[in-house]
Amino acid sequence: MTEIDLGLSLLDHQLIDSEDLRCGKVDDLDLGSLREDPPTVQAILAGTPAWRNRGRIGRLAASLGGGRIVRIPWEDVESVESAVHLKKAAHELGLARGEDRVRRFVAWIPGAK
Amino acid sequence: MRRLPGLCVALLLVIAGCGGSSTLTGDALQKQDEAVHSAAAEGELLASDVARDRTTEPFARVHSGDLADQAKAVAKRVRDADAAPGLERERRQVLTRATRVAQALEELHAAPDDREVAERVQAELRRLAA
Amino acid sequence: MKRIFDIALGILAAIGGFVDIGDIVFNVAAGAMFEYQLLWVVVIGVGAIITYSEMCGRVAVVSQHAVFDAVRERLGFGVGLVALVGAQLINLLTLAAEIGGIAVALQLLAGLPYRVLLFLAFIAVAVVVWALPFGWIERVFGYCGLAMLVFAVAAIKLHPDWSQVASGFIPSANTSDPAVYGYFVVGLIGAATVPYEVYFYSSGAIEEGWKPKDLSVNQSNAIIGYTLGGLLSCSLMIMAGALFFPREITPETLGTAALGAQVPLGEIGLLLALVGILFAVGGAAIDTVFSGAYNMAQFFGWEWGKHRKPVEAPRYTIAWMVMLVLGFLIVFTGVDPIKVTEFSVIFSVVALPLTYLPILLVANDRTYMRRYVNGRLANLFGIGYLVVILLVAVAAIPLMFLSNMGQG
Amino acid sequence: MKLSELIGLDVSTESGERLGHVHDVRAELTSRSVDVKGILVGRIGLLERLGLGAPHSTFRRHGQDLLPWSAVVRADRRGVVVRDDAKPR
Repeated sequence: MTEIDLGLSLLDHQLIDSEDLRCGKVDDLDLGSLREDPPTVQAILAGTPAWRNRGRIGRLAASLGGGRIVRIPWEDVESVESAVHLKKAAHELGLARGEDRVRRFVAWIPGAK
Repeated sequence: MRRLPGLCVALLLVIAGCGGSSTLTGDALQKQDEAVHSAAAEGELLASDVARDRTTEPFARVHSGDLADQAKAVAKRVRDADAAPGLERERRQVLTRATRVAQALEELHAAPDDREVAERVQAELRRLAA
Repeated sequence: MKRIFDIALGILAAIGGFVDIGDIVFNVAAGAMFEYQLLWVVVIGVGAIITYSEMCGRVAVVSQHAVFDAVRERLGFGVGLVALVGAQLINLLTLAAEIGGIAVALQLLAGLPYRVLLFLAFIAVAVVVWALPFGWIERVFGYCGLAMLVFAVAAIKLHPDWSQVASGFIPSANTSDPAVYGYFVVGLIGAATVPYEVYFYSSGAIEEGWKPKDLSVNQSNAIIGYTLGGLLSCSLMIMAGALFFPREITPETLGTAALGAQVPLGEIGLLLALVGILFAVGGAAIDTVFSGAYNMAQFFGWEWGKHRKPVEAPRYTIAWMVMLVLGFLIVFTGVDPIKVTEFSVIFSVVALPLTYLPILLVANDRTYMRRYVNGRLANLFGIGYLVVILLVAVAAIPLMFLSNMGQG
Repeated sequence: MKLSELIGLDVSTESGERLGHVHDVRAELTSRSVDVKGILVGRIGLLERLGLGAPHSTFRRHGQDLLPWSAVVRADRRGVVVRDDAKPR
């Protein structure tokens, strides 16, 4: 049991999946309804459109990028250290799409595998 | 607020200085002359090493070519510009010197392993750098 | 015994890896223009790079935060993105300059046409980055870059007035042209502290899997290596001060630097100088390629690292390839690599505070750093250098205009 | 609500006194959940965002105040309103 500041210690931190691969950043957090007592973190949001609320530059960046927001329910979080470690693999959570799209192009270069 | 016009003038001068105005002031001419001197002095060092067989053929050729280009660039800048009043004679002197330095270096560039040519070029450049 | 041997090898690689095209250009030009007067600036620059490399390495190893992890967490998404864009533009300019430098060095060695050699340099960097293992790249280029030590020998053989040299380490400014003097102060600090070195050092520590217990050995390697690398920078300036300053020669190409080794040492001096420049600049090109990809991956959270197979870190792989192609295209337009170098160095000083600040902040956060948190000494130097860099950053662009890029 | 929306909102008391902005959200991390405990309110926005007020930073400073979540009367996009008696100091 630890006290943390969400903006400082969770937001913008690295996501690492169950296979120890980096798979995105904590782009935002869903706090659910603030009427709950206490409100709790419902999910981690990752993906380009989640930058929309991150200031003017974030909005601009989000409008330039495509993609979707991936919602990672807090139940799937294994631990919070410097990075946020997840209980499942990136592709199960839908976090592997960006890498997958590019992987095809890299794979045909000799020596890539 | 009184300073504003002065600042504007200063700013304009700076911009004009950067933009390479086509009229050469005494200062600008001095700068070009220093650049010619630099190419000549460096060429002399190089030619002296060629004359004593202390360098390689590719280096002598490529580097003398680069130095000749430097001198030619000065010659072009000085040729294309007008001198400020009273500086026409100085302008011609710089132009002549730049052209001669470029010629000497071109000679070395064309025969980068000829020790006799190098000796001659070295003497010429020493004279021109003085 | 093996341990001592390893340490020695690490130090050698660090010396060879310290100098890049920016150091060569600014140190030689400064010596030619101000003799030994600016040697003190090299000391300040080397101190800055040592302070922040040490801090970045420690932060990376203990907290697993590479530079751009820290940048995004501490500066937030918006400011962080601005820092990223700035860093990438500078990396790109630096890379372009280094690729140009490889081609120039090859041209002076072999005499083939410049553009052919540019293309060759591009292919060579791509193959090395793709095929050679991480540790190898560092070592091969570091050791071969040691041929640059010929400039130390050249400096001694030119018999400089050593009392004059010594007095150059005391700050002074006897100059009729303070703007040019100031421009060179900025440039020498910028050349010693080019940001890619810090990005590369921090990510490299994670790549090589350092553990906190390895920290002291690796750090002292870097500190000793950088100090000796700084001496190499000094010898470039002393060489130019002894040879070019009295003859009023203003260096405009890399060939002039090589000539500085040839005049006192003959053909062997020339060849060592060119080989040294080739590998120093080549190693820097490779480090810059990696740094660009590290920064992108760390900001956006992609998998990264040379220790991963390319298919395991595909976006990172594409990122370095795109960097390399863009860098190549910039020099292939025919711009003078020396001019590109000057721009990249001056602008890098402007962007540096946004790299140093987040690192300083994470290094002071006990949550991540535990007992490896910054001590008083690290903070004294860290904050001191942040202030110095801020001042230099503010002065950089105005000085560039006032001094007409050092031309006076 | 998202964290990014909550951070930066105006904070005022029920009687309308402005206290500053939400700089960060203090929470309790357990093995199962993350429960919001309070909000950090202050005026020195940028420095706080840089983490100078982090709980374990050497540079810790007291430019911000922790208001317990129990003092929050209302929190929505228009801002956060806290009870008058929650006003710090």
